[in-house]
Amino acid sequence: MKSEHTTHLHRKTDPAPVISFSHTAGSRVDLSSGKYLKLWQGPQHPGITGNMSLEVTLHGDEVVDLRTHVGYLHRGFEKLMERRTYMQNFPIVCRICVPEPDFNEYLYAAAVEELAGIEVPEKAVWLRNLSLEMARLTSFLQWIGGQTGAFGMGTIGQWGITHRDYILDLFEELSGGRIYHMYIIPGGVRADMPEGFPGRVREVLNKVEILMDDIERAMFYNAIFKMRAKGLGIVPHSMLDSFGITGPIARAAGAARDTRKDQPYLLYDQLDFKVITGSASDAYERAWVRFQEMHQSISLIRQMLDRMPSGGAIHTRLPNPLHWKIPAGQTYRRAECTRGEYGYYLASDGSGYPRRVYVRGPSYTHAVALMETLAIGVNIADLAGLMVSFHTYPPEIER
Amino acid sequence: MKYEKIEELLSAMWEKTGLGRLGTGTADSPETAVTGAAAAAVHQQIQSSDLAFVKVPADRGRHLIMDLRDHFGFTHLVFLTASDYIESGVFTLTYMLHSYTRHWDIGVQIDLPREGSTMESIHDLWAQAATYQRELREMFGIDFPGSPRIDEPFILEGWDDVPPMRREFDTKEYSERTFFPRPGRSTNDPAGYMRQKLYPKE
Amino acid sequence: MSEHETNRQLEQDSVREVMEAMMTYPGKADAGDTVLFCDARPKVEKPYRGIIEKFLNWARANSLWVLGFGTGCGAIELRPLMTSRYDASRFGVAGRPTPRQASVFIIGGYASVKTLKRIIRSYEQMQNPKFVIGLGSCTINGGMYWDSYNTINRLDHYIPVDVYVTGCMPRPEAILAGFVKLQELIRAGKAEKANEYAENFDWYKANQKKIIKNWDMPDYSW
Amino acid sequence: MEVNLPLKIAYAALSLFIALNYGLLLTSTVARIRARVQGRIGIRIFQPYLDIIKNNAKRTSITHGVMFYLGPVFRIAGGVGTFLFIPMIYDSVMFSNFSFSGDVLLVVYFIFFGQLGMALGAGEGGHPYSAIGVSRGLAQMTAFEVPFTLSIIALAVQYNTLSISEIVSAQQGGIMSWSLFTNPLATAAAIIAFLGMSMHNPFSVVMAPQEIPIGPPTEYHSNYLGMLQTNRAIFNAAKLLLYMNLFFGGAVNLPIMIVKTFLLYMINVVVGVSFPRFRVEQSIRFFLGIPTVIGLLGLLTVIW
Repeated sequence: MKSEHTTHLHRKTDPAPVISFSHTAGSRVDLSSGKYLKLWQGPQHPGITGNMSLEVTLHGDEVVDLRTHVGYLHRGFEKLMERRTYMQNFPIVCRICVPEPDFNEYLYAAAVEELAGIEVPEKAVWLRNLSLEMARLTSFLQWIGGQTGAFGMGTIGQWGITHRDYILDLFEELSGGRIYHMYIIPGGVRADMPEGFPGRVREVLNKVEILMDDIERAMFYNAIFKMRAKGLGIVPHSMLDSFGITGPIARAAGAARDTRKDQPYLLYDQLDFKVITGSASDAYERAWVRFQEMHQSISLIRQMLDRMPSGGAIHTRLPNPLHWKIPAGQTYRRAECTRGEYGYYLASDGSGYPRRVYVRGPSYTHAVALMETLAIGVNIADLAGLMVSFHTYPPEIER
Repeated sequence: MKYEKIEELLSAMWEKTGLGRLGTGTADSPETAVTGAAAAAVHQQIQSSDLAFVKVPADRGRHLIMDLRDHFGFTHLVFLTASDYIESGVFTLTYMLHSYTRHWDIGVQIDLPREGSTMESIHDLWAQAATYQRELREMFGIDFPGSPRIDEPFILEGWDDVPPMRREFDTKEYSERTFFPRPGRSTNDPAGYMRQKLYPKE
Repeated sequence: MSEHETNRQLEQDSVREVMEAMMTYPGKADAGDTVLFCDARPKVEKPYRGIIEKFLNWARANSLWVLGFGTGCGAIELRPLMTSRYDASRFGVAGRPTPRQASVFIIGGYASVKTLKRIIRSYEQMQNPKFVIGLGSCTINGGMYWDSYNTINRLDHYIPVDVYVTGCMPRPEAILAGFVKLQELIRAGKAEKANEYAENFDWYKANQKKIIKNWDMPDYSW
Repeated sequence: MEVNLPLKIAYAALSLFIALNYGLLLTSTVARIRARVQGRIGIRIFQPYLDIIKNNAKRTSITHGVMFYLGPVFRIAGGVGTFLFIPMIYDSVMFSNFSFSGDVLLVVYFIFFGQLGMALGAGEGGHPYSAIGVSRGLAQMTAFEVPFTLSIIALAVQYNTLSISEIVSAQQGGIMSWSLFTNPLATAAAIIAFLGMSMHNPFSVVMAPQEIPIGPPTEYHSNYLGMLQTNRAIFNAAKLLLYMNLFFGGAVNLPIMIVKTFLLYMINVVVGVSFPRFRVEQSIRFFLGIPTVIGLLGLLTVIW
């Protein structure tokens, strides 16, 4: 079918048409009727994740229309990376997603290495995988506080953030950075493990496991938490493909989609784990899937610590970064981050600067299209819980 | 249908779309010309065993994407983005499609003229496509007629300059003109600067 | 401070014209025009003298209510700040969800233009005396995003900043040190930036208007 | 014991002062206890004083109209009024405030008077979060009013009096004569209602920061907020005193009063740190369910 090029010329005055997916698009309620109340949840709002805003239209306590507004964190990364050399780009990519920067570092490095044909030494691959799993654990520990806090249980948030801090100490020991590690560099990693590092990692893992037993009792067996979270924001299986849903949301809906299994990168084909899926596909199920993945991530870290080669190079010799040119080409690398599929599309034109870097964050679709659709009919009190159950991070939406 | 390698799937795809038949080229030569109807505008590039890029004319793009989604199982729209090749005067749209059955990716690429560029909307195929198209409209100025809320600002607010992701837009110059750069910050071309730092003799 | 003065002199006239032009719009203007709300001129509130002001400053310094607005990536370190590792509540620091009740505004890192509009509005809704802590090198000179088209370079051209905490990102210890420094300033009676904002209102407004093209705020149903 | 009115007023002012400080210290103590549960040290013990001073020391404050002024005034009038008619110490000249026969009804009225005034003021504040918070608060209040009033009626029937002092004096012979043991059902219903009254989790949706930042007082700032904080301290103390008097045999001196009220308040804290919060309709359903039944049973056991 060919598009009518005549209709859209003076379309600016017409209202946006309704599409079949998102109920909100184009469906306007008239505030003048007095039956509705329009709220802005965010950007200055404790119940919002990060710095974004939901334009909520209420009828009583029920949401009848919701628009997601992003862009408060837009830094123009993709533009900035076009005017920085490949080596200059490496320290800024981790800023794209604040809570787990390592995935950005890994994906950027992997894409550059694929185009430049660089081989990564064995030890560096192990260290990369280790840091990715530790980042997953930190991100989940932060999320679990948000999930319970959205339902008014601040205690678990305090516990989770505190234990996340122990892992951040490990990161600091490993890479020198607390939040932004800048550890995974094209060609390898920046530093080897310090002396006695695996033992300290094991201690922290034991602490986290003890905490998680407490959380399991206090959160998942809590009657009121069940009352709030069960049946909230059910994602039907039919929506998965048409909304591009990935990660724990898709797995909680019963789809065994995990990039670590489907297209194994790094060492995931040698490690022993299985894809965790749920069935109920509501907020409680998503939380439960993520909780199981925390356990899984702990076991993965332990496996890696057991089988990690002791010695070996951690970095290959790169060409002189001053005039390091990447041969022309384009590629797309993806990884499974805590929220779903995280991907980097890198196009090189043979110069010393990347031609185009596109960052595909899972929150992009979860926070906008999915949120705008699933929030319809939800009680305003549950909006924060629904938002957190999608585990969205605004920085990766607008980059 | 069972495809051993992504090349077979691509050839079957070319057959189905009638855009031409795959030539004698094989996977090891990255660019394999496609003989047939629209040979000029059509070619494919096999990046790896599970990733390939195909380029088709703009008016056939939506056809191809629907074929891939409905007949070849590429049901997941990974992303939709554009890259600006100003020297050849085109925007290259990239629709990255993923197949959960085979775990292959195919990037459908479409060249659009840089001025007055318009593309058919796929917001009715995937819900999140409308968001991608809003972003492209805002960041590149590419129009997608019929896409919902396409003219609402998505990320920027009160932006009255050229769309920032176009290559003719100089972000450094804009930043120095608009915001107040703190004096004392000097920026250098990294290559030249580091060269005179590291190898002053040369 | 000299460029400060000169800039102010330069901007004075243009701002007057702009404001007079705005005064002709009745009430809330259409999209693209400026809303009068954001130009309500604050008054300079003279502090008391002597022991009274010292006592009040002591109380203010020991009860810092932070506005819960995570404007940038610095917000991620504010959560550890309030948890058991670095328990900022020992210093009288507490979060507050509404700008009316908050007294400290932490600008967490880079501020994009879209956020800056909200920052300014929240800042103007806070009550005098109010204090601003600029977090991270992004608020000082743009930091990593010094050449970005969407993030400001210097925060102190748009709202007055009491304390800068350097780093990307600043560690919680550094933020605590920033709080302690702010408390010292308040006790010494040097943290009168709210009055400075009122005095240099035209200069600040001119800088804000330079990048924020339209001021129309989202339409509430109240 | 006949005391002339000025002296009585002076005594009332003294007990009000004591109650204010006690409430403030109780607030910070409880905050510290909650912080320990979370692994923190928590706020300083005199932090509430500093907050009140700071809020009153704000130099600017904006208003939204007359009712916006009157909201906090009603609130604090409700708090003080509640307190002034509850005997703090049983059978003491100084600390039995203006307790008279029939003060139970007055106190029950005063407990909700403040909330209504607050509703008016917050409504005029104009912020949508205030409006939502007020509607939730009033709805939840009406809900927990039912079991609370049922248990009050049960006590009134049981001791056939409407004077708190007489109810206390009726409980004086030993611990087994407390209403807690003479009428456990009414006590249980009242304690559950107490959780809702003091708006801790799981009944804190009125001020839920995650959904509607701090609800009704969203627009209240500087000295209005100071007034509200003052009232909160007094009101807490007043509620605790009321419960202590009605169900736990009152107190014959200050230490006993402090111990009893503190333990009573700890019920809130223990429940509050370990539960998330109900949605408003969930909490209404909860209050109109089991607690109401318990209250009815308590009433019936008294009648028959």
